[in-house]
Amino acid sequence: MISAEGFLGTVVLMSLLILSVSFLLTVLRVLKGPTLPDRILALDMLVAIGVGFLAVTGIGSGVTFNVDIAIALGLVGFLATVAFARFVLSRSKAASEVLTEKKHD
Amino acid sequence: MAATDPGALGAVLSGPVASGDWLVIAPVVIAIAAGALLLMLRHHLRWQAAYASGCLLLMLAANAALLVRVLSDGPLVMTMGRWLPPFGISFAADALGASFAVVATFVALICALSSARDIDTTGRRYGFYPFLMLMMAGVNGAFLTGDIFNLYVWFEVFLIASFGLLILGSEPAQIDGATKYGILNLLATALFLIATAYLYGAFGTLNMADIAVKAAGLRGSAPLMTIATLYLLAFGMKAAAFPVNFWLPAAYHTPRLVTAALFGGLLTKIGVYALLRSLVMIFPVERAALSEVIEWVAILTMICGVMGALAQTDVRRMFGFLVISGVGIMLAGLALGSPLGVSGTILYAVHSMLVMSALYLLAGAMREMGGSFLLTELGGIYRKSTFLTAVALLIFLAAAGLPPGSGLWPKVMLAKAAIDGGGWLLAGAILATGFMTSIALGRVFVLAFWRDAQKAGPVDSTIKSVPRLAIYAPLVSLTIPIVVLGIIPEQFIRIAELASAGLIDVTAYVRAVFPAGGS
Amino acid sequence: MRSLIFRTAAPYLTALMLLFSVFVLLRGHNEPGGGFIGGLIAASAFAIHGIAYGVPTVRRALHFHPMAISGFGLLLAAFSGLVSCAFGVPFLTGLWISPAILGVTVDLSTVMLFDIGVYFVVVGSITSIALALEDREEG
Amino acid sequence: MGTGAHSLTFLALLLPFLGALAAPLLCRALKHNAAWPLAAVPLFIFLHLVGFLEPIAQGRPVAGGFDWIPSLGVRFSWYLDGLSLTFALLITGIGTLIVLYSGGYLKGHAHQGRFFSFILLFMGAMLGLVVSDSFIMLFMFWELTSITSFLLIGFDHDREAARRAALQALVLTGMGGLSLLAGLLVIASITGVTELSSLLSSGPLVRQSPLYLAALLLVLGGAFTKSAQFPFHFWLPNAMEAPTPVSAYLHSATMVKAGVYLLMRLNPVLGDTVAWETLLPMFGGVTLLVGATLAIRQTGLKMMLAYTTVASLGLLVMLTGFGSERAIEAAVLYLVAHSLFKGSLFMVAGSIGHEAGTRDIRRLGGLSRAMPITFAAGLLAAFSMGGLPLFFGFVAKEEIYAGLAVGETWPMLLGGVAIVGNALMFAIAFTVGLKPFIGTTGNMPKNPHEGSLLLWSGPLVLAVSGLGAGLFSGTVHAFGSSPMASAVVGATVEVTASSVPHAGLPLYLSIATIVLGVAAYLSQDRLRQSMANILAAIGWGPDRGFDQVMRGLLRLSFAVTRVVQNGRLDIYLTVTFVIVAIALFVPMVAYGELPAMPEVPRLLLHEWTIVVIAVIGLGAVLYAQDRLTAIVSLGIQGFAVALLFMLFGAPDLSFTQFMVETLSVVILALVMTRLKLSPSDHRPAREKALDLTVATACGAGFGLLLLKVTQLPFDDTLSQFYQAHSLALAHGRNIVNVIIVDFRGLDTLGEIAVVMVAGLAILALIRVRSVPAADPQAVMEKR
Amino acid sequence: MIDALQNYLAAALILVGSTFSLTASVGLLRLPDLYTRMHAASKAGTLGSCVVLLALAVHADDPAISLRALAGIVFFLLTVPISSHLLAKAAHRAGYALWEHSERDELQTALEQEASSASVADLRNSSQP
Amino acid sequence: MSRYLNNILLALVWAALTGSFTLANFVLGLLLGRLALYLVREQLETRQGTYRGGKIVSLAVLFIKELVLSGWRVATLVTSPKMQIRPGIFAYPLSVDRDFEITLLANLITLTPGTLSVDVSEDRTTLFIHAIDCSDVEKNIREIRYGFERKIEEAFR
Amino acid sequence: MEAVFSLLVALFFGVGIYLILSRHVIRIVLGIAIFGNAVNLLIFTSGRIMRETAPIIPGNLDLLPGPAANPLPQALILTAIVISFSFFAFILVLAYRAYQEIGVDDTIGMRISEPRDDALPPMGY
Ligand code: NA
Ligand code: NA
Repeated sequence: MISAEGFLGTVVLMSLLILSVSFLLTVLRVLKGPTLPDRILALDMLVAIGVGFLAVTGIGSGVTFNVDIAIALGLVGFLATVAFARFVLSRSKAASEVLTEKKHD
Repeated sequence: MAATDPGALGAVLSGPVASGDWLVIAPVVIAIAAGALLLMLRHHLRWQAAYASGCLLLMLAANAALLVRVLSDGPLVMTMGRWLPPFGISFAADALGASFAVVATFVALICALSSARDIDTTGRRYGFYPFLMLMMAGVNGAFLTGDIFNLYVWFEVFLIASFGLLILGSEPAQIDGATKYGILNLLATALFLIATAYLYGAFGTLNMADIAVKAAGLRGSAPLMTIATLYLLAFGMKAAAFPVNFWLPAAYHTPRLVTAALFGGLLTKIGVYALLRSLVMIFPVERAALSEVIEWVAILTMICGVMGALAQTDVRRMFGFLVISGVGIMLAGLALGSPLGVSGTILYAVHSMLVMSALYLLAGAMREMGGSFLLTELGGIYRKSTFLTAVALLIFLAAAGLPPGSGLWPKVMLAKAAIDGGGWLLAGAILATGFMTSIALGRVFVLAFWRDAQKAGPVDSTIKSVPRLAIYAPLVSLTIPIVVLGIIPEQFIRIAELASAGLIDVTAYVRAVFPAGGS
Repeated sequence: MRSLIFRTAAPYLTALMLLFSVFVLLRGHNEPGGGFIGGLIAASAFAIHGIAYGVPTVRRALHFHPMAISGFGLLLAAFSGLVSCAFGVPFLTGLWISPAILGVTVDLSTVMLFDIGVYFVVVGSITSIALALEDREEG
Repeated sequence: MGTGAHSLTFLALLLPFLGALAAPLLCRALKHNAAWPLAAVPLFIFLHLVGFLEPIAQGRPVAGGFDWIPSLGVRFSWYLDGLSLTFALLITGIGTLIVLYSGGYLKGHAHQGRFFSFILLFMGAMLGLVVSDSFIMLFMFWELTSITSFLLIGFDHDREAARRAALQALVLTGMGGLSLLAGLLVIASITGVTELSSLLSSGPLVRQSPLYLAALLLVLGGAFTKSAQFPFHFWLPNAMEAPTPVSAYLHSATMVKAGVYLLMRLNPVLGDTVAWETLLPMFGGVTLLVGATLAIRQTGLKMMLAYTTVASLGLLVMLTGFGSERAIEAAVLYLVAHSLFKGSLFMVAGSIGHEAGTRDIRRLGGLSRAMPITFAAGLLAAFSMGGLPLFFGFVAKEEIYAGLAVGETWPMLLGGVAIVGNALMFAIAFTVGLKPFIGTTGNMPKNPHEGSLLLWSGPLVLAVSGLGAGLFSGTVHAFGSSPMASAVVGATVEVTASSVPHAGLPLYLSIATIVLGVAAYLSQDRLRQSMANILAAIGWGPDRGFDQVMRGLLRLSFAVTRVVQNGRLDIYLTVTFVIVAIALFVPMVAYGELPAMPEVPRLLLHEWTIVVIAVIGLGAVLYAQDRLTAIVSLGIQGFAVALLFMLFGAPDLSFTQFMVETLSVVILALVMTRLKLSPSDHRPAREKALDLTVATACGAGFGLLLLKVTQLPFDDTLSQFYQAHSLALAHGRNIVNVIIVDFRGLDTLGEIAVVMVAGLAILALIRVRSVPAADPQAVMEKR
Repeated sequence: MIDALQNYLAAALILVGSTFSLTASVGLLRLPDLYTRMHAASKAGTLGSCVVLLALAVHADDPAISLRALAGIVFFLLTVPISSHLLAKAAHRAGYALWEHSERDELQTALEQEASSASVADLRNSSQP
Repeated sequence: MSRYLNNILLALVWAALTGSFTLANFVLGLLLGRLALYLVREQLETRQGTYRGGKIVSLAVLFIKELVLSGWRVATLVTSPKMQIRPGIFAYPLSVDRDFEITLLANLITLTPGTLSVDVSEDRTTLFIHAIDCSDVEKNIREIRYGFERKIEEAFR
Repeated sequence: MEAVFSLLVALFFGVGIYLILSRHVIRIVLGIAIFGNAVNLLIFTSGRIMRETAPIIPGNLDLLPGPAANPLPQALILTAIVISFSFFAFILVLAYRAYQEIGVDDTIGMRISEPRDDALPPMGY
């Protein structure tokens, strides 16, 4: 039987892999869009996965300060999404542009 | 290297510093504090000019005292945070840095004084004086620091401040010029940082004295040639050397004239300073290997600069190109690398700081008297003001390297150094550049001063009428040292020679930074 | 941005983020963080507040112009370096005192003062940029 | 030499400059009568110099000076031997008369004071030039004469012709000055000597140097432009745009002689070589002929004189380069004679123009009654210029022919040239000095009468001096000609020529000259016409060539500048990065600084994933079809970099990178709201390929260099130090932060200064508006 | 013993959390429109991160760290719904339509009513003076 | 919400962040919280409300339960081979009327299974909710009405 | 590991430079951002790479327990990041203002300070 630490280590590596896959899938959504809010949502999701990633690496390395980075990341991720939402909203005033945007996508 | 035992503090921390040593950091601290305070008092428009001028005067005094001290006692070093070099950041003033700092601060002081008439309320409210002070913090820091990464930081400080000064006014031409200036200069400092990253990767240290000492040991294994070439490119860009001089003519004619004067006087010279510091002091062997390249760069810079000047209708743009041709002349000394050549470059830089600022201030005066910046429209200034004409003539003579102006001596030194070193082409280019400069400026004199006024009726209504003293006082204050340097240059040349000797033989510099015997 | 939900939550979020920013600032010497990151978080807080309630609200709340705050920060940082002048040590030397406040020994230092200066500079500048950009948006 | 005289000489050299400063003030107070006190300046110097005649005649040159720029080995030093003393006496003596004459000539002129200033400045420069011992001083004063003559020629700056002439003079003599400087530097480089007095005793060092020819050509470049040798002669006649006193002074007695002075001065050093004895006579001879024939073509008195000056300068150069003692003696004598008669004739011509309102020979006549004293002066000067016996001009001409008539082909040819030239000059001499005064009264705009004492004293004194010097040639030889010739030759020479004719080949040649000259005088109208026809047929001259060259230079500069500074940021950037690529690869390859092949790196799978995500982010930014996708993709790569920092032990970096990347994207989004940018990249494929190549090269270069650097052993002393002392001495556990705020706190201070200024600059950028409510569309339309 | 328990619990939570994240990203890819994707992102995603943070809280020896991790969870739960709401609202306002097979859009209906009454009001206002 | 309560809450958050519940640190937290609240003073709701601790805990428990369920359901939904969904936006008539309560409700709804608050009407009477399963609107409304909304009313009235 | 990072640095530089070269103001701005990241990675790599161990002394120790990542490049990068962020923001706003004032988003159209139709200088005297 492997030790608890060893088990945890394996799990950490495994979950890092899982999170990496999530990363890749989310990046795919960023690239695919098709609309701007989709991309923003995916970026937001990327941040969320990033928080998880930070937490997992924190557990893996025994380095505890990752929590704060995770919190900060959550907060700025929030800011980014809010700003983008703001952007989407203000763009709606120029409705024509939305259409051209969609046409390009 | 210092012991790593935390108990042996003597080996880790420097001893107490004499209050006189603070001179080396004083200019920068004064400038930063003054800039910060001016920013906080941004809306108290009335006292800004006086306050900024007072602080610049204080900085000038500190720099002058520093220079005196450096000249008598050799390089002055303070390592911040009481750490021993190379662990802390050293400020190390030698004759080169201190003398450049003095002249640059003097130029800035004059510009601050003349800004009283050139900078409007909006300009003040949106930070002309904080920009000015922070730019001087950057400039002084660049001249005085002994740490290459710290040099980068000061480069960025004066660069961002120069951005601020450049866009103050937001005219389309300014914005356009600033875009080109901004992106290209950003690249130049990025290249500087990149080269420094490689340097750090190879040397593991950032203290310039330390690097200079270690370079000898690494020659052969580390890619020092490539790193030195990168520095040449980065600083060459900052100095506006051909063919990476684009940013200068794109921008220098767009801001307020005080700003242009400041830029024309200082910015490229910092590039030249950094070239001297990096290539002559740190990479002498690599500089010698690159000397032929530098020689061609110098020649092309001179020629393209002065041809650009000849091609212009707008005097401000012409002066911008003259700044470039001056840079070419300064690069000549770098290409030669001989003591005479390097001291010629140093003296030329001092001359250029004074004269190029004076030229831009003169352009402002010309516009006020002649109603335009364009050679096609200017005229009748001689008739309006004999005094301004006389001052202009002196400045033009200095810029063309003719007696009794300041340009003569460095040009003679450089031409002599070139001929002594067999650089015929270089000598020819230096002289030809002087000649073509005299044509360009002779044309300005003929067309703008001698020729009759070209425009009938009232001139451009946007031109404020200002008391003549406000025009003359800054110009005269710049012209006096220009003529003094032209007539009794001995002290200046001696300082330039000391500075060049200190660069070429780094022993004194290194000993000042590492008094205990070094790393 | 006109959303009841956002506007109701924004002040609390802002206050929380400000608190967090100070926390990040103060712990920077021993763990990741410091004045710069703290300042960025605080500026983000003001940005969120600005997006929710508009720029004038934030300007009123701050009382001083953000750039004045930034200038104050720089002055503070420079001053923290100058303290060493009085002790005959070079510029920017870290000087420490440990007074007891409320029965707890608190380490105070010029280094911390310096970091606080950094914090203010960043808060001021970034907030100023964000507000100026937002201002344009409204107009 | 006592210190008293020493400092007095220095004062004498300084005095004209002080006088120049005082002139405007004096003029304001005394009007034109300021000429009297101002004339005292050159007079004083003249008298002071006269005191040196005796010792110098005895072969004891006067030298003095003091250290000026010791670090460059430059002394402010003067050296007076026969050559320089004679020049100095001419400069100050004629200068005195010119100052007086100017008082009369420019009486009532609004800027007379300024004029006096310029004249005195010029005098000071000229005096300095001829007495300078050190090379640099010589060059400095040389350039000062160019500058002051620029001011004098352009004195009537309202006229375009005057401005053009001034600029022309500046350009040509300025170019010559630089050539001279180069020549002097080369000589200094050869000999290690920077003073003329030492150079003169340096022996054949320069002649034997491989650099001799370079030095010679450079010096000649200076001398020929200054002394208006063909093909640089044209600036001199154009300089007649200046007021007559200037012409009289600059172009006959002083400025143009500077070149001759230089040649004479350096004859002992550079002379006695084939090059010297070919180039000088050749250029001099051509100049003599060109000057003389062009003089005949002129109708204006001043222009005639100007061209004869060109001719005379040619003659002097020819003689100086001839290579015999006799020819040098002739040159010396002719130089003195020329200064006297030409100065006088110029002033006569000026007086005529001043009184009659015209200087056109076709309109002048019968002035003898109205202007008897001027007539006398003109006639006397013409006699001297014509080379009639008893006059000093005769002495000179005799010596010329004596010098040239040595019976070989080359001298014979030059002798012929001299005869033709002299004959034509003879004709001009009387055309100016005689013709306007005799015959029927011409059709003149003004009613002429004799001018004031100020106007006629100068020409008369000079003309009489020409006669006096001829009559007392022995004394002149003893104190002037012989010491001067000795100085030029570099050995003691005794000049013996006399103004009394005695039989011999020279006399016959003189007579032939006079006969030819009389013939030319009588048929001058026809000659003038035919010359005019010939010149019209040629249609081009160096004078027009000057304009063409200037315009060509401007056009060329314009064209070059359009290419190298074409105003397009994309080209600037491309060039910059091409150079970056070159700067990376050339030294790396040339100096063998390429890295070794790296071993296959061992990364963990999730690390690879992050790397891949970074790469995907980069690719996404590149291929993004619209800018918003690009911005979001930018976020991806920034995010990946932050995670990389996290994974490789840099939590602070990761922290900051997260924050900064997010804020960057936020700011981008905020700004984007207002930008309506075209999303697609419509560069032509060729350009894309170029950009791709450049970008790839730069990227590869940076990467290879980085690999090379990281393959070196690393000196981690600094990091060890920080790790060891962070907690113990700086009381911080986060070493990165301790470095930021303590070990390298100054960097951070600068960094936050950048942040602050950036904030302020952005504020200014957004808030300050040039035009209210700038609408891009409106701006577009405005353009 | 406690340590081992902590480790196992943490390991389980980590696995659960990362699996949630994975499903969220799968959902993000598979769901048909923005609004449905938001369900995946704002729930499974948040949950994933929170659970992993919880794992950190469980694993940490220092209670301070655990507390901070919990604070992080709270922060997360506070911010995520708001940003989701804002994005959904903005997207809807900006005219990004629902998936074509959606059942209904009562917000759209309400907005259209509002718009028509507003235009009536506009007419009234303009006719008044 | 009371300003003092806010301040104390912030001080508690501070203590949690710093991981130190000493008096000095708590006082510092109070001071910093005061400062932070001062900066947002104008936007804080001033209306006084009551708080029932027990009900708040009950609300929290309900929320955590719903959250986990929500995650699970979405997880199974998106991983099922055939996604059978019938999404849509429906209008939810609010019975709570205070901003704080509306916000809390909306956020809780967003975090729970299959629902997402899109907008609140201008007159604050209607909440527009996007549901992933919109086949039975009445059921959805009922679940919220008797779930979160009632708990909120109980906790804060 | 340095090899991978060198490759990554090369890629970052290449993409950044390609974008900077591509005439469109916004692409240039994006390029500058990527270029900045490239420089940061360059500094990071030049200080040599070390996996996972941060240079932070744990609370219960007086010295680092073992080898840790090189802290100095990290500090340098922090300074550089802050600076490049400031410049990025400035350039971005500058581009925005350029678009407002000049009305073009393409460097070819940015010809106010150096106009396309510059005239020859006056030829007379
Ligand atoms: Na400059
Ligand atoms: Na930090």
